[in-house]
Amino acid sequence: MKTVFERPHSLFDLPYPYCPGCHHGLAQRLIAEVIDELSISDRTIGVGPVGCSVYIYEHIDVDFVMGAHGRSPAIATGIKRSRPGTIVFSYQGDGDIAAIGTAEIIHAANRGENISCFFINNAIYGMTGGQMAPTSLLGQKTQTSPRGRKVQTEGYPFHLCEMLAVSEGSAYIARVALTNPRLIKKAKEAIRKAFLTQIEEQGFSLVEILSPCPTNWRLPPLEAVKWLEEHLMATYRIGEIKVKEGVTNAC
Amino acid sequence: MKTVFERPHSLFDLPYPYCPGCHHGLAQRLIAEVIDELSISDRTIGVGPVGCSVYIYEHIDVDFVMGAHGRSPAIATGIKRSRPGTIVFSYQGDGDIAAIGTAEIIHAANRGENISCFFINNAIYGMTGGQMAPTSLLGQKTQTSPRGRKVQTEGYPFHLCEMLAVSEGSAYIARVALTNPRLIKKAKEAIRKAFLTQIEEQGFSLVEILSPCPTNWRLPPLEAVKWLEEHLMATYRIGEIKVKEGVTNAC
Amino acid sequence: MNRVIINQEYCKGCGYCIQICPQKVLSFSEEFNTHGYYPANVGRREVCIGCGFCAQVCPDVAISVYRGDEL
Amino acid sequence: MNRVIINQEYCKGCGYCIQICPQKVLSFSEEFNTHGYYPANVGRREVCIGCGFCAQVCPDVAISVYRGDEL
Amino acid sequence: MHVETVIAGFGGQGILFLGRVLATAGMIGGYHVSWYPSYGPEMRGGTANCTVILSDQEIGSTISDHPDIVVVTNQPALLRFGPLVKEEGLLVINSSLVRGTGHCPTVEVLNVPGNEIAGAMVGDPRTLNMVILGALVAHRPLVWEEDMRLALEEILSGKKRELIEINFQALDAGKKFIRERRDAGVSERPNE
Amino acid sequence: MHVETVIAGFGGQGILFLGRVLATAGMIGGYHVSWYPSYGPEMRGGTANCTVILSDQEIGSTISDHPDIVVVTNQPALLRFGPLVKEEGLLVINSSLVRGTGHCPTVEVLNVPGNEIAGAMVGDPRTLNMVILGALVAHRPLVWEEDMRLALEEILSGKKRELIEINFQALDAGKKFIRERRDAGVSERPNE
Amino acid sequence: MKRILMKGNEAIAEAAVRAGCDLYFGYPITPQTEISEYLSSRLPEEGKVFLQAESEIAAIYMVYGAAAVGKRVLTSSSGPGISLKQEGISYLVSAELPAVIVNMSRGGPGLGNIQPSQSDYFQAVKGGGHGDYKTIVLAPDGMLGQMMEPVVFTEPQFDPLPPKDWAVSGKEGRKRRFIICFALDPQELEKVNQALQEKFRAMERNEIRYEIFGDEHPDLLLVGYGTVARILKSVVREGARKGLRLALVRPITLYPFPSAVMKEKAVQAGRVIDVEMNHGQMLEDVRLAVEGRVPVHFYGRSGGMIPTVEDTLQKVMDILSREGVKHENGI
Amino acid sequence: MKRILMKGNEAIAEAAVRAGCDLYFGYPITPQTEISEYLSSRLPEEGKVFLQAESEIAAIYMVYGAAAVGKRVLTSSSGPGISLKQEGISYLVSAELPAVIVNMSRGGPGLGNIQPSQSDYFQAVKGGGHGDYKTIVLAPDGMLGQMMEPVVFTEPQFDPLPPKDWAVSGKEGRKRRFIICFALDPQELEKVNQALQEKFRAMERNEIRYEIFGDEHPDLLLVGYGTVARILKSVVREGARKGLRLALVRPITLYPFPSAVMKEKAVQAGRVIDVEMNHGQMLEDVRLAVEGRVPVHFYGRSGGMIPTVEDTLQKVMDILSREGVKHENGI
Ligand SMILES: Cc1ncc(C[n+]2csc(CCOP(=O)(O)OP(=O)(O)O)c2C)c(N)n1
Ligand SMILES: Cc1ncc(C[n+]2csc(CCOP(=O)(O)OP(=O)(O)O)c2C)c(N)n1
Ligand code: SF4
Ligand code: SF4
Ligand code: SF4
Ligand code: SF4
Ligand code: SF4
Ligand code: SF4
Ligand SMILES: [Mg+2]
Ligand SMILES: [Mg+2]
Repeated sequence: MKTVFERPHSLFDLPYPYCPGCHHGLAQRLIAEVIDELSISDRTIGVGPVGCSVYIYEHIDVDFVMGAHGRSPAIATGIKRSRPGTIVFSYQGDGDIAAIGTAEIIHAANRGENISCFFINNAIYGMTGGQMAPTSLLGQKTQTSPRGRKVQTEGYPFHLCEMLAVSEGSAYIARVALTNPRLIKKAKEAIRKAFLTQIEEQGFSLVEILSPCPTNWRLPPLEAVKWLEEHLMATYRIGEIKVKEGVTNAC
Repeated sequence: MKTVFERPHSLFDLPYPYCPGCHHGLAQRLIAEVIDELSISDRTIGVGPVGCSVYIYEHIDVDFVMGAHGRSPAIATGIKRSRPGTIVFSYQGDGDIAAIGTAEIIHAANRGENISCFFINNAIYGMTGGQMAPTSLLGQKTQTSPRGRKVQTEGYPFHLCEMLAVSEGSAYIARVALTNPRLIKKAKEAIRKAFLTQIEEQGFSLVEILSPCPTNWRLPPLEAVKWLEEHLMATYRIGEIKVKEGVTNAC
Repeated sequence: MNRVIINQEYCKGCGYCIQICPQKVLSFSEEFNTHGYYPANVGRREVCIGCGFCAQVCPDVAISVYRGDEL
Repeated sequence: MNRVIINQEYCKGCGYCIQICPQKVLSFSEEFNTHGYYPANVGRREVCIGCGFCAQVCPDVAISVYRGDEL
Repeated sequence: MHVETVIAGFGGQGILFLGRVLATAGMIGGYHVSWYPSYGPEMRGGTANCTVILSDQEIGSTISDHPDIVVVTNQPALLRFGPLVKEEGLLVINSSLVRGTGHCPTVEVLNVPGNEIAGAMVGDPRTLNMVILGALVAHRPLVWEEDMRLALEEILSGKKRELIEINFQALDAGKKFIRERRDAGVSERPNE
Repeated sequence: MHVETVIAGFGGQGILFLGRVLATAGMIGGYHVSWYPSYGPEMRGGTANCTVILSDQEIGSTISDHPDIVVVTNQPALLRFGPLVKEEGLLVINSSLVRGTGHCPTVEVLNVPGNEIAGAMVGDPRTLNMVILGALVAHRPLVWEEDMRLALEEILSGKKRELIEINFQALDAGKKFIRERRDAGVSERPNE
Repeated sequence: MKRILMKGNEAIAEAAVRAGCDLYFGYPITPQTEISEYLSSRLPEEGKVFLQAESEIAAIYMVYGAAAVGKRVLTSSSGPGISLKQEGISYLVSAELPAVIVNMSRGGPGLGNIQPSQSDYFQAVKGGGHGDYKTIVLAPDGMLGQMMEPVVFTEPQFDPLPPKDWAVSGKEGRKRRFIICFALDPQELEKVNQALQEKFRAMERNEIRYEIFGDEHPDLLLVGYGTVARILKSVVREGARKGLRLALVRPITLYPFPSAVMKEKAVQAGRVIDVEMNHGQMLEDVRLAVEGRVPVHFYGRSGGMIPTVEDTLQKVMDILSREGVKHENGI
Repeated sequence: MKRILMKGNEAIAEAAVRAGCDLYFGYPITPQTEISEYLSSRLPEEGKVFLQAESEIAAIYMVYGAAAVGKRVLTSSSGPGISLKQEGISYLVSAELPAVIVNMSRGGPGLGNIQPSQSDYFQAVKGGGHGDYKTIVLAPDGMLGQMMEPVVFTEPQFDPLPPKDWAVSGKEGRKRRFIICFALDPQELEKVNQALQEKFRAMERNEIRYEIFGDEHPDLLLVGYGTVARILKSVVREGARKGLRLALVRPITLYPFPSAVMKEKAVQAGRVIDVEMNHGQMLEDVRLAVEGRVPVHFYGRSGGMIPTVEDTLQKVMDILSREGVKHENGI
């Protein structure tokens, strides 16, 4: 009998603590699959954020360092500079990476820091219960934008990838979504490319993963996914945003 | 007898504390001139940084708030939200705005905060004695890049304007230099446009002013200006980088 | 026959697998699990084509899929 | 005649004005000021065309320029 | 009077709301009251619980090590909170979802098939919480029935007004269940 | 011995370097020494100054309220530091740039036309600082001449080696000035 | 007056609105996010400003800006977020700008957890930022934040305030003003600092607040603030029932600290137990107050654990019997 | 051994290199920038890592990362920059990661100035970040930073270190490891905190350092650290010349604080004067140590002003004469 799908080796056989329909678990599974396929679990160090993803260290079977809200790129820098032979990745939410951690991610990218960052953009602060994120959409109602996000007061949805792409230090930048098997396959390819960019020492890589937060969007999972496809993907175009010359095309 | 040039009204008749050949004084003079010409000195509030420019509050005759290193855009936001009728500007060095203050400037721009920022890029930390700045050039020797800035370890010269231009909240972004009367005139126009953008409530405006730091570049003033023209202007192209629709063309 | 196994204790009843399945193999269980969720159930296993879509989209990695005639 | 006035105590002798002057009106003073700088001097004031370039480029706002025949 | 009640169950079962109605009714009735949730990271799943204290004295601690009453609406809640009930305290069990009564020998047990009542009698499974509250207060009059109604009106003001009626019905259904059972002569006994 | 010296002048005059050579020479000579700069923001202009203490005891405070010796190389420095010299202390003045001696009645004054000597005798105006130091040490032997040379060699090692010779010359020029003046019978007196 | 059942966080937010809060800047963090959430809808209703900042640092400097123009401005946070604000707090004091900061404190250090705790006492009271400074630190009664209790809002009564002749606004019609936070000359800065010290001394004279509760002739003085004080009141009552003579001093201001009354009561009682939800921070101020005159005992829980009445009473009885104090029923 | 005239900042940097510093992360700030500058050329020479971070916060978290993989790592800053690191310091303690942080302290609060000061004592010793934590705080002798003095480097002698069986590195050949800084369950977090407290108690047992100087039977005990201690030594010597019997206790560790010896010496002398370059911070620890047994006087300067020998001696004589202590030459 042929195995079509099984839990990846590097993903512990544990239930996730996430809400029904949340894509955090799916994203983490893809990372674990790529780690398996590239056979790098022995030399990979993950850096965890604060946010719903804080639990990632319980699920992926690699060494982990859990730090402070927004500072993973700095922590990852400290690790990578200490042990250039390791594969270092961070896993961060939109509040983490695009609000409090803005300076750290931008300068890690600008230094061409040879790390990979996975950025779960659910357009909201999940863990703290649904406040507006820099990536929240115009009109989106959240706990701290009860009348919907307005340009006049809260400004525009934040395009981190496009900003990082400006920097010469960034080598690979992509935005993906996980709402169907085809996109999941593409997303996995992007995650793989991010790791390969690092393995081949091409510089900084980042994959933004659009993700639903059914709980704080106050939508049932299937409707959340629909909202993601209709609205989030309209504001945040998926695709490869930057592939610096030299970055491998092999997948 | 016709006055060809006199100290602007809003610039106190005081000697500057800057080094010979430093353009901080020149930039501040232009700001004062524009304040005079727009007749806004009565409702303007300046926000000072930490850096050689810390002395600006002693020189321009408007209300001033001096704050912490890098945080002027947040302070300016606090002021502007409190008193939307005032004209609020910050004046910041490259260390201030492009290193420690990265998150603050990026999010002020992204919110479309209706303020004007003047960014003196001298590719070095002036006040603290010549350490590498994010904007230092490749190969540039500084106190903390004694062998010259290297991509491998310190990454790339930082293009703040281009990054801010990505954000929908920024309305007017320009880069200027002050090395001859023609460029000085253009620079003044840019400063004027920045203020007008604010007066007309079009959103965030920023003017980057390339500036020599003869002392820490360890060059006599005239050579420093030459280096600026040959090297700094090659990495940082001057010109208007973003003029959002609606921003006035009147100068 | 192909085999789809759903870990009923991992499943949170999001319904993604049910929606994606081209063969309408899956449906919600009538019973909730110990966490209070109504998990997905492999109802019409005989029509499963072993495409693995259900497993791919499951955010809780609750599904395994095997293809083969041996069973 | 045009008039160029340099505040010798504000001037720091950077030389920008001297270099930019199309008429070579300006030169360094032989005497330093109380801050130890050798300030610029209006040497050949008679050839000044009152273009104001010197004042424009002076980072220390040490120069005023007036144009006119009255003087 | 000083009664400490812990209410525990699944996140989605309206546990915190149940506590809030009880506390508000107590406040309206003139008691000192407090409501204290267990708050964890916002992830769903797992149990939710809160502590409600009604007292005629100023309330000191608002948590309870040994509550007078424990209400559990699912199995994990019983396992975790059942053993804490005071000796001779009251354990209210949503018997629709909970099997057994845990190991609480000297405790009075009140079994209420909440989900069934909510589904069958009220017609909305989400009213489970009010069914249980109705039953609890019918069995042990902690607060006045009228005050519970006032509490619901206060809490569900504004846009949520329309939900008041169904919640009333659920409270009634819970009460009715207790009354009928009492009339039928079923008495609760310490768990044998 | 315990001598506290304050050296002050323009930023570009090599004031801190002068102090460093003096302190290093003192260290080589076996003294306890300290060198303490006034450090402000890095902007140029205004005065620079440093305090050098040479002592045969452990040094406590490294700043000096009433220095034994004050060296001033420009006018503002005289105004600020002149008045601080201890009674009967020594005031060394770069008379090329400084007019008058301030108001320091009971102080010995040593006038050294530093810029002229540096320009004319040494041929490099930047050696003003070593001229002054040479004169100071010739007048008041705080450290051994040989130790000053060793100090210069230690400080100007590496890429700056080539500068050693001209600094030697400047020290000598300062010394020569004092010797000649002494031979000419000019003696320093407290300022009248 | 109407009693409303309200979460502590919401009550704080509503109180701020009623006290005339003009602006709020903050960044989400549990367990205080309801303050932001409440104000995000409430302040705009009043024509006031709510803005979620990109970080706690940005928030505190937005506060700095708003305070500089003389507005009433609030921020709130918890644990890690308050640590990030330390630089800004030091700057606010240095520039003498008024602002209100709420720390709904949680378990630390590090990310810790989100349960109630009192382990930021040192940070708040001694000054976690750089430089010699103090801020008035209030410790409200009780289990704030997530808890609901009946709340009554009274109409706030304000004394007329002195004119804000220091605030910037654009210099229209007057000489220009500036707000600074430095003095490069040491003599200057020392003067600035001495003036600040004067202000702190004035706070110590005028702002001390505390509550005394329990027996007038206690055999043991209990000391605790906030949540702990609530529990200690139960201990005092429970103790009285057992015949124990206990009293409580509850500091309401942690800075300025009610040292004098603490010492007086402690000496009267002959012994003290300080109870905190940390490993002994206010303990230092209690010991400083008591100056070695009587023994000071300590009972602390941490990480979100809350001392129970039962356990605390046990500690109390242990101390009394160890020190040979007899109570009415005899031990 | 060769004596070299060196700035304090450079001496610290060179000492770090000799002690095996693997990485340095920092952000420029006066008066400590020479540490960065020196290491920016020195560390790469040794094949080690120097990196200027984009901010003090980034720097402290780079330190956190490097410490997590078991490297010897250093950062340095001053005043405002140290305040910004408070969150990170709390995290380092929580995750039990070792690191060295240098605060070349300057005048505060706010931007203050760049002159030497001791006004960050509370921040360093009590813990300016959130949560119950302590760090070993060393106060080296003297006027550090900008000053030059002869320096002698001895070859450092290391005891063999225990294996770093907690450091992450990639799990090659072993079970995976992780570094965490939180415990969401209160019971868990309390245990974590209790373990930390154990560690702090061990520090208090093993790490206290101090120096005693001066008269064996003093009439007045002087207390001061760092720069002030240098001055106080001159005061002791100068005083002896005038017939005054003075002694100095110089804490070398500010935490753990040498309370026992302080108390012993204070009681012996009958009175204490604490001298600081601030408005009275260590003063609290001195008073806690002395427990009210003898009077504790205070003399403080701030903002970069340094107490002079002359003025301090005057204070000393005032105290002695006010308290009626006669010295050999009679007053
Ligand atoms: C310094 C600091 N500020 C705030 C918080 C509170 N906090 C925890 S997670 C989080 C953000 C969560 O949002 P996001 O990063 O988008 O992750 P998500 O939960 O949505 O996956 C915040 C603000 C914190 N832990 N530390
Ligand atoms: C939080 C903090 N970190 C560091 C400093 C030290 N500091 C003062 S000015 C400055 C940077 C100066 O460089 P820049 O902003 O480029 O201004 P410039 O002097 O070159 O005009 C730094 C790092 C500080 N004052 N506060
Ligand atoms: S709160 Fe949102 S992001 Fe967090 S686990 Fe739930 S769905 Fe996912
Ligand atoms: S150090 Fe540089 S930036 Fe500062 S005043 Fe001098 S030249 Fe200007
Ligand atoms: S493998 Fe394909 S056909 Fe079979 S259940 Fe899953 S989705 Fe349906
Ligand atoms: S996708 Fe997974 S979690 Fe969702 S219903 Fe199917 S099996 Fe359950
Ligand atoms: S005005 Fe023109 S011509 Fe006259 S001195 Fe100035 S630059 Fe020369
Ligand atoms: S440009 Fe100004 S400062 Fe420079 S030399 Fe001319 S007058 Fe002097
Ligand atoms: Mg998010
Ligand atoms: Mg700069």
